[in-house]
Amino acid sequence: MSDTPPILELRQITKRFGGLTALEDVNFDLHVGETHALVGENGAGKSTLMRILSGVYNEYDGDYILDGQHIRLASPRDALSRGIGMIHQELNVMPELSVAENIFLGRQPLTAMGSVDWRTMNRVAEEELRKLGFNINVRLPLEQYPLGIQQVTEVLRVILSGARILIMDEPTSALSPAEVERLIQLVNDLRSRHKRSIIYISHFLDEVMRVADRVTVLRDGRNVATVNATETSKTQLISLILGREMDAVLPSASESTAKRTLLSIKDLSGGAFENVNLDLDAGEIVGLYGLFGAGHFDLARALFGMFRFDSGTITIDGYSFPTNFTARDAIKKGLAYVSESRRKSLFMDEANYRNITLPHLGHIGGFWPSYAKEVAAARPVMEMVNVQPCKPDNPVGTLSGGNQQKVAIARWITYPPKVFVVSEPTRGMDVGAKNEVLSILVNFRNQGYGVLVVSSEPETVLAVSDRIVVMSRGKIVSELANTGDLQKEALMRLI
Amino acid sequence: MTQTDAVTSHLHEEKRSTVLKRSLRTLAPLWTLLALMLFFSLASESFLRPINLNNILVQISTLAILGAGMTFVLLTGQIDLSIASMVTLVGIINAHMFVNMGIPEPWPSLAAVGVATLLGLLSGLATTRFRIPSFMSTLAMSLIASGLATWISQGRTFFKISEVAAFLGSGRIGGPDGLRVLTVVAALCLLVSFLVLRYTRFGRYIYMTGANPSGARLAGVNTNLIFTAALAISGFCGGLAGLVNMGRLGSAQPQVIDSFMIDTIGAVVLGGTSLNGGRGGIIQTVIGLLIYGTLRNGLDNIQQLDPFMKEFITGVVLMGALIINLLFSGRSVRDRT
Amino acid sequence: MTQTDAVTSHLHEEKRSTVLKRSLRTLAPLWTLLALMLFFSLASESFLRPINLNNILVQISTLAILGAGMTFVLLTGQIDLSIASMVTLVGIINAHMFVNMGIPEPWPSLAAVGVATLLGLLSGLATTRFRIPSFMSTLAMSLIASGLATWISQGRTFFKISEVAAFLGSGRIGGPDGLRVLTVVAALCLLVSFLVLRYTRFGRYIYMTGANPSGARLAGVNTNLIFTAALAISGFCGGLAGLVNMGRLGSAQPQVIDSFMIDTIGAVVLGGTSLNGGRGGIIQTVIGLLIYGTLRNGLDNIQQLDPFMKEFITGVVLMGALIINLLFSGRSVRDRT
Amino acid sequence: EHRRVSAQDRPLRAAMSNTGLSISWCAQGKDAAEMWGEFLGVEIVWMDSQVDASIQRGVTDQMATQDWDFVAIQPVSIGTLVEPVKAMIDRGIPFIGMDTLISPIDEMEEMGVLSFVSPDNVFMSEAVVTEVVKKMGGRGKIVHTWGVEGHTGSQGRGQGFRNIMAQYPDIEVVDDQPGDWDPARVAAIWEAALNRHPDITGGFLHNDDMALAARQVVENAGLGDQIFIGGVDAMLPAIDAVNEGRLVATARNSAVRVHGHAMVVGWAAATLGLDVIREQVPFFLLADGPAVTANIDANPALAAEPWKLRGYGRNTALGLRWLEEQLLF
Ligand SMILES: Nc1ncnc2c1ncn2[C@@H]1O[C@H](COP(=O)(O)OP(=O)(O)OP(=O)(O)O)[C@@H](O)[C@H]1O
Ligand SMILES: Nc1ncnc2c1ncn2[C@@H]1O[C@H](COP(=O)(O)OP(=O)(O)OP(=O)(O)O)[C@@H](O)[C@H]1O
Ligand SMILES: [Mg+2]
Ligand SMILES: [Mg+2]
Repeated sequence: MSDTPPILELRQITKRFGGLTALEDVNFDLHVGETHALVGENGAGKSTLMRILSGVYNEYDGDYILDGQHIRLASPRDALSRGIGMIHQELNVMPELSVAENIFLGRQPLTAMGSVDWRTMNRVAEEELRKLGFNINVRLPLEQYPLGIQQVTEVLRVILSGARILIMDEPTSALSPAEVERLIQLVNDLRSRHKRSIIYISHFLDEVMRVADRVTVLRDGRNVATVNATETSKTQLISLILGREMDAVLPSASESTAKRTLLSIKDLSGGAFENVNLDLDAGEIVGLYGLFGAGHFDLARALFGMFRFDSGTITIDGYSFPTNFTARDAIKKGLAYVSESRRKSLFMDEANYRNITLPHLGHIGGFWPSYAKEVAAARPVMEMVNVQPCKPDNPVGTLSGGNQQKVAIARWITYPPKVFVVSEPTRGMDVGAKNEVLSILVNFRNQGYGVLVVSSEPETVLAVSDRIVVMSRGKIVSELANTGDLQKEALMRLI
Repeated sequence: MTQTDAVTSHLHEEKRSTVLKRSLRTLAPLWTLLALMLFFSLASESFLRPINLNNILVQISTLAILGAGMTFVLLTGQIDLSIASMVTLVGIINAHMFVNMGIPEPWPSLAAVGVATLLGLLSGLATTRFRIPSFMSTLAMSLIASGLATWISQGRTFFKISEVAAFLGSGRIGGPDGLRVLTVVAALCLLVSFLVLRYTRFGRYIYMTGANPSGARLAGVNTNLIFTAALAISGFCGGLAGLVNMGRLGSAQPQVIDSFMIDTIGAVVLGGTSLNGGRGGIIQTVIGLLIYGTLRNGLDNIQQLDPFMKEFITGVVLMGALIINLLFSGRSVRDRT
Repeated sequence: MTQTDAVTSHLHEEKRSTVLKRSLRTLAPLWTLLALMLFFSLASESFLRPINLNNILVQISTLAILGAGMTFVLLTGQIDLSIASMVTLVGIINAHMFVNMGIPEPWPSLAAVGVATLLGLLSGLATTRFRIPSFMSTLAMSLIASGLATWISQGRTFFKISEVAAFLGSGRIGGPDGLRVLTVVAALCLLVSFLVLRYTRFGRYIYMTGANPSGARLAGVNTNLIFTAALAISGFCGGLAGLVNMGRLGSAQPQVIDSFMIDTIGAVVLGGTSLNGGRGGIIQTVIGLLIYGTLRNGLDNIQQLDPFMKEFITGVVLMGALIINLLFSGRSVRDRT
Repeated sequence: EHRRVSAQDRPLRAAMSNTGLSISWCAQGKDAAEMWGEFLGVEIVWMDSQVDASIQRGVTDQMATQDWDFVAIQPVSIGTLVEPVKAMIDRGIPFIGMDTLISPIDEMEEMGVLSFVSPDNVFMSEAVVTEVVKKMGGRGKIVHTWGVEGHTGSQGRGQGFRNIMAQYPDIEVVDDQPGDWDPARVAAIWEAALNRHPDITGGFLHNDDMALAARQVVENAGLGDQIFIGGVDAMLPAIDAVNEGRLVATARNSAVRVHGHAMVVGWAAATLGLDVIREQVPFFLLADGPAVTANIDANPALAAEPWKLRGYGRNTALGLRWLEEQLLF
């Protein structure tokens, strides 16, 4: 980019986890006032490289050069003190503490007397959030807010920390388009006006093209290429990332035969939603779209007995649930649900196969589940969704983010459900994997199941849905057939 | 743009009402306290006398000092099982130095509190350096401390106590009807803890570390230091409580009063501080202590009570108080994940 | 076919290496145990005698039964503070029915164990229905149970115990030098718990619920049922331990032996079961119990020891054992998150 | 007989245990036993029970698997040690019970316990309560704080208290509950009692530690001159408190005598033969102790005939204190 020496350089970085080589001889550099994007498939090693950069991992081979000096960071604290801040892919927020405090974690403003200045903290937090379009009470614990706010909080925290090098690992994965837009403006602003150097990781290539000066592509833990953003295109990036052309075609819809309603929601009301009526037919994918706070995620939970509702009925294939049904009842009636939060739903320290067999353990293992039976059930579904590496014995926590998401889906296909409710099924997935997962959903439909895709990502909803239902402020505001010419902008305007 | 505004204002509305609901919920123990006080003032005519309310304060003072330290520890998600032994050890060290070795105050008191702080620090180091769960390291430390007390005292109770301890435990400020010094010490202890936890960075680090230790580390907090500091603070409070306790009872016993440990943790948790860290605080501890003190004292004030039934009734009333907590904290949350 | 073979052999290999590594790490307490045994066999010539090793087993039998139940509870991430009181209550109920009411066995024993299970179940319901932390609900339950024991017994010790209790606690299988029944009961208890936790669906639910309750709920596990079941199982074990204990002591005491609670939790945690749930198991508990028993018994076998120093030394050796644990489990430098 | 004693060519080995060395009374007993051990050439292996019935059972099981010339134990709790004690007796080890019953007293004798050395709890408490009641003038309100419910010593002291109360209908017992030997618990009980009945004039507590804690509460409440308190044990600090007028009376529960007598009997059985001693020494040995008060039976009219006065008109407490310091009383 320029002739000045880079502010930061990584040379020949190799990082192994036991037998697995996550990074091999990777080079990376960053200049002052530059946004350098890092892209690659799930498991390519992006987060691992950034964790080395931010002092989380300090056992690796290779050179780390900051400001022209060879260093080895001792800890994240060390990195922070040198002006390197990182937004982690798996959010690192403190749910019990207030939003404002989460924004100022570790560096709370002090008054002249040296005490924590809550007023300034609350004021600044409120202002900064408002600039990004969030008008919320920052004194409440963060846990009361949806994932999107939690992510914004973390982004703001790192930005406000004054770090000169900002590492953003998928900062927009839980945001809806309007917020993404503002965040991109903010990032560009930071770079051009405040001369911050930014490393930006994302699977949304449009986004990458808009913020990045340069793009480095990793594949299987190796450098593939570093290109200038102006000199490349989305399609070129995709082929660099995948190492092949993407077969962008999703399986086509099979002719739906006799119409049969699988899921029927009648006048459902409860805290976050009101008077929701929705039918889902066999062999149909319905997209439930809304921004955060629309109540669509809570509605999905309610279908699974995980969110208390006050009135209305939920009927699955002719069976109406009693008001206080549990997730177990829902599963028995053929419902599957993938939560939008991986951290809540997966057992990070447990083996993949245990994560996968849990919902249907009774069917898979009977009263005495055995290792052999469980792995025999888990391995095919892991292969079906293409978990990489496909090792049933490894803990889920060692998988890359996207692959964790695949495990979260895989656990429901050991014993196929009638109705599949998925919240943000493709969060954090690479372009290839997104298609794989969406194909899985389409295949479900083609086999005659009903699929409800709940998302704040218009692309996801548009890509697979036969019908799109838009929710806003807890109510269904419109419902339309997805004829193929529906545009992202049109959808967003409906809210 | 308009769309986001609409959404967020909606959120705003909803959230404002939850502020009220939330303070109702977090302060639910306060209602429990009021319910208990109402119950006991109806059940015993002597309960509400000012002198008895003062008694309650005196009775919970030692626990309050211990509870201040324990709040720090629980907020970081650790636990300290050694406080009861610290109380014992401090009394013995102080009395041994003062009586047997003839060292004048303030050295015996300083040394005693110093040793307690040091042992707390050592538990902390064992927990952080050697990654021993604090449950185990403080359990071992509790054996060490009470073992030291037995050894130093050779099993003897000291009935002569130093003027410092006597002042702290039995003195009054402002004449024979004045405020009890130990109540003042306890109040100060709680106040300082409150200020530290609320208004210093250190205090906020305590919360952060408890809420999400790895997150706190990623945010640059030296969590090992925080864990160690919390246990050292608890040790210090154990030391202070030891001095106060010996002054109140007028003697230094080598025997550990086991109930201090469980009562302290119980009172702090009762107030609403979580054993998992990050949630709670000194205000909750104060309420927990008051509930606890009211419960104990109230039953002592009901004269007709068959002493053989008293413990059973204490348990039932405690369980009732915990359930009242729920009733005041409102119906279960909607989100069940 | 070849393909499948390749896959399975690959699997096998992969599994074997991790099993080895894992067992080295998780079984670090085993090395601690060996180190302690070596130490005591050098320090005391009476320690290694078979009769003494048998003593150790007898001494930890009651704890082992309690520990089996406690393992379930800790694995779900809860805690049970009521077991010591259960032990007391069960003895009193059994003796009261047998002696005062003249009801023949097995009814007194069944009723006693039934009551303990029921109270455990109630703690569980209080925890799940009313969202009272198990620390508090079982604390209240412990007061209720020991209060009931005091009330029923009116403070009196029963010296006559039923034949069932006597058999369980003092009987021998196969002549006067045969195996002690209580050791067999303890071993069976541990074995059944091991099988349940390791090989049944219920056991898996216990682990998963402890590892991530919301994850378990999202996978359809009825976590409330699991929490309640764990506490009921602990109550049941408390009941069984109560029978065994009264048989061993030859009397039913109305007084609670407080050390049961902390020793049980201590032994289970010492073995490596986490207080946060999801990690550990019966094998760890067995090792923890053996370490605990060795420590107590070994020091009793060193006769030169100044008895005033014994508790102190116990604490120091325990701390040492915890540190040895670390050395054998290999220092993990890994990530600092 | 004397020949056999002098022929004792090796020191005897005895095992002893009492409730717990963190209790002053027990620590004093250990000192006394060791003093006698030096006189008699007995090496004592002391097993601490840490005030825990389960731990004590463990160490007693331990003892039962080893050989001893004699064993003396004060149980933490009645009924917890029967089996290992029986085992030791069956193996011919002379066994002496101290202070607290091993099992009901008839059973103990049947079991073959050589001797049971104990103070008379009923007597001690009657003596103290009588002194307290005298000070109260035979009327008023009194607080009775026990040890723990299951403790036989405490039950005896409670009985003594009730025996005296039966003689004084004008005295009202306004609080009657266990203090668990725990000074902190006693403080709470007394604070509540004083609140309900500011006109209390007497108190009886089952040991000195509790009595002194109650005294502290009373003094903190400024009622030192109004309330008369008695304890049991007559440990040194309590005798001092009696002399200072803080306690009315305490009764000597002589740890020295209990442990010393046990040593002598055990030594004799080990050197002279168990059967010989069983014939000579009765099963029950009272280790008596008087009430210790600072009352001086002064009567100028009898100055010439001091033998008519209690304690020759002298302060008996001072001498008892000295004797206790020398482990003689
Ligand atoms: N702690 C760990 N232990 C073992 N393997 C790990 C660990 N962390 C990461 N890996 C492995 O290293 C590889 C790189 O993972 P990384 O998280 O860097 O991928 P990523 O590029 O960030 O993917 P994603 O886009 O899905 O976030 C993956 O194969 C992953 O399974
Ligand atoms: N989801 C669950 N959550 C908690 N405990 C469960 C669950 N499923 C089963 N159990 C426990 O396991 C025991 C055996 O379950 P049971 O065989 O009745 O299940 P099932 O009805 O056959 O389930 P499935 O239909 O899934 O096979 C139950 O008594 C219960 O204790
Ligand atoms: Mg990643
Ligand atoms: Mg079934």
